[in-house]
Amino acid sequence: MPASPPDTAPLLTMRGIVKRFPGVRALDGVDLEVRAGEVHCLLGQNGAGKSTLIKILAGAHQPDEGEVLLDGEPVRLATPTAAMRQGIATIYQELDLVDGLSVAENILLGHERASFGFTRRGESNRIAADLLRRLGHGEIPPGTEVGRLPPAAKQIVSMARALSHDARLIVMDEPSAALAHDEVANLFRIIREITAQGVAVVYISHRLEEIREIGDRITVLKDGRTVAVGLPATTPTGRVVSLMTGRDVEYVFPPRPAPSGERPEVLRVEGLTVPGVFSDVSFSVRAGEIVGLAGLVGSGRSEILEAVYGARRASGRVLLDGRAVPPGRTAASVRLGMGLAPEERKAQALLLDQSVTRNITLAGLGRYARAGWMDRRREAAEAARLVEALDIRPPDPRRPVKTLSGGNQQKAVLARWLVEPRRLLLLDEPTRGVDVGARAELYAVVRRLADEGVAVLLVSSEVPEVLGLADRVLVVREGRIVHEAPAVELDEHRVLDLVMVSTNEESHVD
Amino acid sequence: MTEATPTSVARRPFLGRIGEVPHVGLVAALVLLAIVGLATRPENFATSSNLVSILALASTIGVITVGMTFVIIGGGIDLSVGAVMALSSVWATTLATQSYGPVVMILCAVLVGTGAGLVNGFLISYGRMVPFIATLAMLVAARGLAQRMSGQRTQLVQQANTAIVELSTTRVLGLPLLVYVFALVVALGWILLNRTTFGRRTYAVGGNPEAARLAGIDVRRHTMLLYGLSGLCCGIAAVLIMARTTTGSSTHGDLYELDAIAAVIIGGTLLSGGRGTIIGSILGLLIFTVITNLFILNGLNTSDQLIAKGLIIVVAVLMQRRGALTGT
Amino acid sequence: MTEATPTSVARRPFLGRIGEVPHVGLVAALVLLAIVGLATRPENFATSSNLVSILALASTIGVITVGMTFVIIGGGIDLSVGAVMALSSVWATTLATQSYGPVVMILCAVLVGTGAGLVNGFLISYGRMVPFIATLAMLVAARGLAQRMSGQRTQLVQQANTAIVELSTTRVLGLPLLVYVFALVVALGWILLNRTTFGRRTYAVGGNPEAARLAGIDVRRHTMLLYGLSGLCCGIAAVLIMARTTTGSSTHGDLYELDAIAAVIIGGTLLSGGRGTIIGSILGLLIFTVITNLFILNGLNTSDQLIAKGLIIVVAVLMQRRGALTGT
Amino acid sequence: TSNEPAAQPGAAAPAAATTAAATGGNDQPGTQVTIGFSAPAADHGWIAAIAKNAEAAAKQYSDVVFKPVEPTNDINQQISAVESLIQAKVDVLVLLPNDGQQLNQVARQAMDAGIPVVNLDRVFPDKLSYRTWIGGDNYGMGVAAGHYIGKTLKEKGVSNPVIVEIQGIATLPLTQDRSKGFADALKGYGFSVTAKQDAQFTVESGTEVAANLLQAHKKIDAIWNHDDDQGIGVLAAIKEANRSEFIMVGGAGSANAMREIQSGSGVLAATVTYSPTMASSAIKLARLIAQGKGMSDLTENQVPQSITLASETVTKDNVATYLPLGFES
Ligand SMILES: Nc1ncnc2c1ncn2[C@@H]1O[C@H](COP(=O)(O)OP(=O)(O)OP(=O)(O)O)[C@@H](O)[C@H]1O
Ligand SMILES: Nc1ncnc2c1ncn2[C@@H]1O[C@H](COP(=O)(O)OP(=O)(O)OP(=O)(O)O)[C@@H](O)[C@H]1O
Ligand SMILES: [Mg+2]
Ligand SMILES: [Mg+2]
Repeated sequence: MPASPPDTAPLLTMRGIVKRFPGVRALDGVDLEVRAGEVHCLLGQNGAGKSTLIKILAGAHQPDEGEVLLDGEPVRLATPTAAMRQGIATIYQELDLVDGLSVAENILLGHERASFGFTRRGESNRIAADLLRRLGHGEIPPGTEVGRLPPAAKQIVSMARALSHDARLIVMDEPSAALAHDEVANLFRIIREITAQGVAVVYISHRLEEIREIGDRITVLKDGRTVAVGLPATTPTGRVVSLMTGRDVEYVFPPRPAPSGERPEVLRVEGLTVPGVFSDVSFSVRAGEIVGLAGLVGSGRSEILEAVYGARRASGRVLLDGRAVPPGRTAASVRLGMGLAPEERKAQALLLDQSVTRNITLAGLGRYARAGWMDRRREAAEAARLVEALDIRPPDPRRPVKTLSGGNQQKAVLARWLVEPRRLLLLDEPTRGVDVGARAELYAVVRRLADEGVAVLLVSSEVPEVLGLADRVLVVREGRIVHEAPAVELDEHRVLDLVMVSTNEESHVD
Repeated sequence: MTEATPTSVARRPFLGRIGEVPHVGLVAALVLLAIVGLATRPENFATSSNLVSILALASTIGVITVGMTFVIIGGGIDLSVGAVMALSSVWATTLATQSYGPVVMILCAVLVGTGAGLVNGFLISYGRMVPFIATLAMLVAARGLAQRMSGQRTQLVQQANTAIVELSTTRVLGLPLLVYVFALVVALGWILLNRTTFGRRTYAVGGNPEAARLAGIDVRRHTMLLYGLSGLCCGIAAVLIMARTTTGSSTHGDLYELDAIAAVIIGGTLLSGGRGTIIGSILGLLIFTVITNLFILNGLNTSDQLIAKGLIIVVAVLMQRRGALTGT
Repeated sequence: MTEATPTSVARRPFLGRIGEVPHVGLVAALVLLAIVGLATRPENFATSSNLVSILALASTIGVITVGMTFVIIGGGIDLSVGAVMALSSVWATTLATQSYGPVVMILCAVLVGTGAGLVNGFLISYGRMVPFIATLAMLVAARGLAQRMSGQRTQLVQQANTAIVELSTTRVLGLPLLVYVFALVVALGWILLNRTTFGRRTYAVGGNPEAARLAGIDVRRHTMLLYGLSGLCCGIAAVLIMARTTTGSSTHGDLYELDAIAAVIIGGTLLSGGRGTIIGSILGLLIFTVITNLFILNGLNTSDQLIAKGLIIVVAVLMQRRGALTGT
Repeated sequence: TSNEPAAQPGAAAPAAATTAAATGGNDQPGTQVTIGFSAPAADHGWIAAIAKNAEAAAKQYSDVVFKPVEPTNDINQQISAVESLIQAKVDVLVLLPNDGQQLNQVARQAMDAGIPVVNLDRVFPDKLSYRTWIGGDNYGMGVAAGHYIGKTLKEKGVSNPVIVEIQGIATLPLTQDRSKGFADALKGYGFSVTAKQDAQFTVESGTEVAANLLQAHKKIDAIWNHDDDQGIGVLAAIKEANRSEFIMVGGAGSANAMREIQSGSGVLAATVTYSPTMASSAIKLARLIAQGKGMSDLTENQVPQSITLASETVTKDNVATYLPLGFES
């Protein structure tokens, strides 16, 4: 839909923004122009500087050079409060909620409803409930502690917080990364609602189809510079991708090899059950096969992976190469040749303060040691090789992993499990927050591993990804496997139907 | 989950855990201790005078525990509480201060405590010192200063100022006044923590300082105020210890920091900040006090007391079934 | 850009690290203290016997500090170190133990220390107790047990077993043997932390236990071993204190926990775990020991010592320009 | 000065030795009395001996119920402990306060409630707070040590001697009294204390302070160490530093110190007594007070208001007589 007429003065202009971090120039002269009432998409590879740019806009970082204009007036956004006063609200990429506070308190944090310092709790809860209802999630009780909510609900709370500011510009840094398909649709409904009221939205996502659906205009960043300002959202994907990556990458999946006879079964799962989460899950994965688990957020897929991996106690049997995997002991699983790339990389996978090298080699320390004694040269060489192989940027294995952008951190997590021919790789949302170029590389890596005989079990909330990468798909609903089929026999609509129980035909399956 | 709407699916995971009554373990531990008390010393334990005695004993450190709870929820720690209390008590009982009468003495104690707390806060917020070290330095320095001011002597509250001592000796409805002071501090602390923006922001500052900063909270100023609050509590505690012992002394409050921190943590507050309650801390403290009382009543010798205390702490905590405390 | 100059990108970050020489602040603080020592007591401070004396004083708690560094990097804390050392020293000097000769005494001290540490570790890993509380309980119980075993007496090392005392009196190249023991423990600790998989896992377990678990590390077992290691260090320290004081006593090691933790934190180890170095801890400890030495050389009285110590800690830490220590 | 230690034959448990102290029918069973007892935590040899002696003395009498409460170093807790004894309506209290001034109020409460208080060692400032005080002579202890050192150095003909003093806990009034007595006595010889540091009454603190002091003073003529418990540590540090150019005097009179003096192999030449037997005496006095009896050796009908033990100097010459009374630290 067309936004405000092109001749109106832009709501926001950022010009020549430069931001340096120790050793990195995160932004090297970025321009951005946003009009009232439009959805302006910010695109760029991992580490291009998108999050840094919007943090400057939010007053969380100070630019080293450049200026910010609002309604044509230069403004100084010295603190987050200053930015909020200017009507800029932000949903950050990393969840920025306080676990110990209630939903309502989180939503109103920093601008509480209070008289003489005493919070007006009734009013706060009412406001929060209204906002949540507007977001289609009236069922989240405003009084619950946020720490008890699953990630998707937290994302909703973050959004409610941004809406609570009566902003004229709302910045969303990868809001859809933690959301499932139906939730994204809901998000778009809200975005349309607020832009209709003249509020501008800056939208960041690595999912190009989303951009096409919701965006009005596009700005592309590459290596801290603007390479295209205000393109129409209808710009062909190929062109956008080549702007972002500097080369032509297709959003394509590597070809599936022709089935080569009977391959041995690597993983067999029988009657796996965790009461209240999933039950009676049975399936198998063969060497060289990629099996995808499709399902909604909360359907229990992560838990299935964790149980298979032995990180979570479950009843039932897990056999790897015919040998039983002891439950609740990850060390044994790793020794047997399993690897898990968990879904929340910061909380579950990374040692943020430590170097990329140490993060990569964490799971296989024994491989670089003799009688417990580390061979650091071999370790460094191996890490350097993997950094190069996965094109982790910047390509310095000694850098603390926390200074990498989200997508590059994800690659470091994957690299951890590529150190040696593995038997089974469990990937939970492996491309969350990963840019298009890197995705294609990751897909290629996964397929290459499969070709080398590794069995892969993949969880992804992006149905096209499951369909494109996996050989076989298991559909999970409410903790049960309700359907199984080769990927080529399914399409997106069919999978969505299956996961959402929209047909009576499927409800008798479980 | 039978309706076909997408939101119904999304609803399930949002329901939290049920049946998590707060502090149930602590109360159970207290009840158990009471049963032990009744069983071993039926004629002494449940007498009103013994219960009053427990409360009076808990008052001083109880007030400090309230301040400590704020500091720890706010992501810090305050090792200086005992020393700051000692310094406040000494300063308030110098001949010079005593010549102005009891009101000035109380004011002096409270101001000295708050001042020392703000210095802690300043070093931590603006000097970016680790709280452990900054308050350890304050511990050491405040004890030294207290010794110096008092010439290493115990300073008596003079006859003219016995109004202060009456906090301990005067009883209203059977309870000494200092128990009311304690109750008041707990009540005010509870209100501050649960019903004001200051309190709620304390959770944010301790639980996720970066999020608090991004929400526009002045994290540094808030941190500084938290230590000031802890210092204020030490000042009030100094008044209570002056009332109870009729003296100001550089030796007051030795190792109170350990007891207060232990009470707060047993009470379910996370040492890493962002979580905790005043009630839990007070229950934790009462457990310690009742243990001591039981030992006194039963006349255990020191070694056995210590061994028993260690075991009781372990049992109490294991009873608490730390659900909320640990991850994984 | 990527294809063009990948190496130039890689090189830049190295520049960022320059000027971040580790421990430069600590070394500067030590140098400053040395200058003060030379200025105030030129004839005493820089003598070899004084330096030996400083090292000998630092030895006991230094050994404990090595263990504490492991525990804190691993995300825990150990309040029981002083008490466990006391218990080990008492157990090793009972008449029964002494009758078996010095070797058995040393074995006994080391085993008791390690055992107590493993109990801590078990309560924390498998009992899921908060480390602060579990080791506090151990502190209390171990002191009680030590008092009970010794009958609250100071137990002398008998004539027959003076081999132990010789650790302190025999000198090799001018240094008493216990300094070599200290150096050996530091060296082994350094190697263990920096050159072995055990050390690597310690950083991982402290930095992000969930990530460590999912990477196939047995976090519980590792945590348990860390406390066992700390206990082992306490056992070794018990041998040293027996050598130095010629006694085993339940009063040994009073408040060592505070000193050891403070040394570790001043040395740059994060209390939250996942970061830190042995060298930093030892430098931190030496700062404390040199401060005490300077005070006594200059005949300062206790009060002034305390005040000065508080100030010096603040200055030392501010000098350290905690770059590495604080986030944000 | 009624308890003449030299008169008592003794075994390892000194309390047993005191049976002979007050004879003349006073030891015959009388009315049943409950004696409440409160003292600081027994984390120190001398205090431990106090607690043990008190208990042992009480056990001797079939008419005494001994009711000790949790020893503690926290004033606040000791106040609570004494309050609990008042509530329990004991007949008489024996109190060794952590600090006389701080416990004064609660002792006064006891007296007001009709419970006589026997004040042991650390004195209450208010005479209305106790019925009888019995304790050591801290000032006299310093004087004895000062005289011994002064005399010895004078005999050696030392001028401008380096005299080092290692105190106990500096904030205790008793420490200040000891130091004052020491300084006053030395003044008589024209000497003064060169350096003074306080330790914590523990072996380890003794070692640490002494090791540093030995570095600060390359030549020392005499050391007075206030407490024989920490003295073990002081001696260890001296041995480690391989120093022997001075004489050392101890304090309190532990068995260890006396054996050391007897052997004559080290620097420890003497110790000045501060005997924990006072606890046994205090229990006996408390019993007599509660039973309304006097001390049969004296003419008075009632127990005296205050009794100060003499501090005696134990040297190689008389150590054999004192050794049985030395407490095992
Ligand atoms: N606090 C920091 N310290 C040092 N470097 C940083 C910091 N924050 C970001 N960077 C660096 O700045 C560059 C831009 O990072 P930014 O997070 O803005 O990327 P992004 O475009 O948001 O990537 P992604 O799509 O992966 O989220 C990266 O090279 C990153 O490593
Ligand atoms: N914090 C939580 N507290 C309570 N239950 C939770 C929590 N998180 C998840 N669950 C429960 O665990 C089950 C699976 O949740 P989860 O969202 O991890 O599934 P998933 O299919 O792996 O989704 P995703 O695609 O996001 O990984 C659900 O039944 C949910 O109710
Ligand atoms: Mg980003
Ligand atoms: Mg999941």
